[in-house]
Amino acid sequence: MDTFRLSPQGIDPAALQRTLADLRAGACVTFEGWVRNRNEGQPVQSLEYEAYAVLAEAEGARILAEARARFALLGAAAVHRVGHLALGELAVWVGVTAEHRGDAFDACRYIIDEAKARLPIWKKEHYVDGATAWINCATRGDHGGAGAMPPA
Amino acid sequence: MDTFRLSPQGIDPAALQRTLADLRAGACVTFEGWVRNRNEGQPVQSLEYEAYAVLAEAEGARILAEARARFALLGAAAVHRVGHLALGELAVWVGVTAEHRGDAFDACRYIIDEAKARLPIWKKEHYVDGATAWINCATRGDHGGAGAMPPA
Amino acid sequence: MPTLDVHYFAILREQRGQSQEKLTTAAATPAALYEELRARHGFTLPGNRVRAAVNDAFVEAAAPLRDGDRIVFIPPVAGG
Amino acid sequence: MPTLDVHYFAILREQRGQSQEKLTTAAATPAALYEELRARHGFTLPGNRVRAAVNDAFVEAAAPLRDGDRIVFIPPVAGG
Repeated sequence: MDTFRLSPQGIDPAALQRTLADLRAGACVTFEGWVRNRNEGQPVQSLEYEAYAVLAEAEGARILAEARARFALLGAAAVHRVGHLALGELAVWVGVTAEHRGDAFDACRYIIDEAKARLPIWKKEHYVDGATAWINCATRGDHGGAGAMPPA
Repeated sequence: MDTFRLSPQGIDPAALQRTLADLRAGACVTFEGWVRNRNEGQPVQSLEYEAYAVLAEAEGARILAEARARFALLGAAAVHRVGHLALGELAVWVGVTAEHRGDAFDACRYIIDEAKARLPIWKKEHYVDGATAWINCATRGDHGGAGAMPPA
Repeated sequence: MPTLDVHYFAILREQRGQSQEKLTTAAATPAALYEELRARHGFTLPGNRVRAAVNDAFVEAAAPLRDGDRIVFIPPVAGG
Repeated sequence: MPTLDVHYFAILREQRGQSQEKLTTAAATPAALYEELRARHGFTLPGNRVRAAVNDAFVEAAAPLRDGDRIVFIPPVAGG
């Protein structure tokens, strides 16, 4: 069945993909998010992910269930790393199978888009110059979304 | 650099994906086409792929170059099996990397859509009841495309 | 006044200097409690960029708070 | 009349019973040659569903044929 997991250890994409094996499936689409060496022009040295685990896992399971309701899927799985990651490491893996490739592409993209927008997971970038930043938490501008708390 | 290959042997997706490793990449999207056990309601036992190799490889390279021109990619690779394949086997693998996931998804889909439409590769299905069929070569209906030869 | 179990993550955890505290408050909603805590601890994020979860479920900013609730303030997320 | 090196794949190869033949023809274009071969070998695919490649490049149905050309008839493809 569909699974969403957080993982403090390195992700093994081949093992995850094997769990999706299904003789009815004609298409398997995977997304991998990798730690890259630069973000918005700044050289990055490493990343930290912190998760509110209970809610992230519940919300991740909801996202997979939504994907299954919207698209003709045969299987879906996703794993998100937590902890300190080096450049090039796999931060998030999403895989889906379907009879046809259109559903597989659309569902894979839906899952990663929703995961990035909704999972209570935070990313701290460590820069080559020693500085750090929690991504999206700068306080210039105002990007409150649905459910955000208006000024009291 | 970008590569398109035909392979008479089993495809190793992990090895292919390793060739795309790039510290600038934030996203890697892969598509796998698997031999499924049923097509349009008929139970399938195995598949044969036959390719016009020289032209398929040239056209495959063109498709990768088009994807690179249309999307902000860092890398792209694709391999298509030829020969006799069993159920569940990997028939085609496409992988792309990009800084951002939108380009990776769009390019991966572009490559597989164009590959299916343009590569001179043919698929013969072997059914459980012993019958066989070259896919898309039934002669009912009339689906001539660009470049097809009109009746003399 | 209700006693709440408050949890912090990420930038809020760092600015608070701890990940959890129990406190008794007159605040009746997550929005009111966040403003109280923001004034006390100097959180840089305005309330309109923070969400709340009560007992491990997302809630509206004006949801009621009850004695014993576990409340988590959720800075802007950045998974993936 | 030009002598051509004709190659067949997939359903055309099976219906022809071989993958290659040399032949001398009055046909001046791929379309005309396909109709000639279709009549001779009973190919089931109509010409409007077959494409042609000459010397390993796709060509139009009305392209000229020259002595020594290698021509391949391409049934509807089905990769992936």
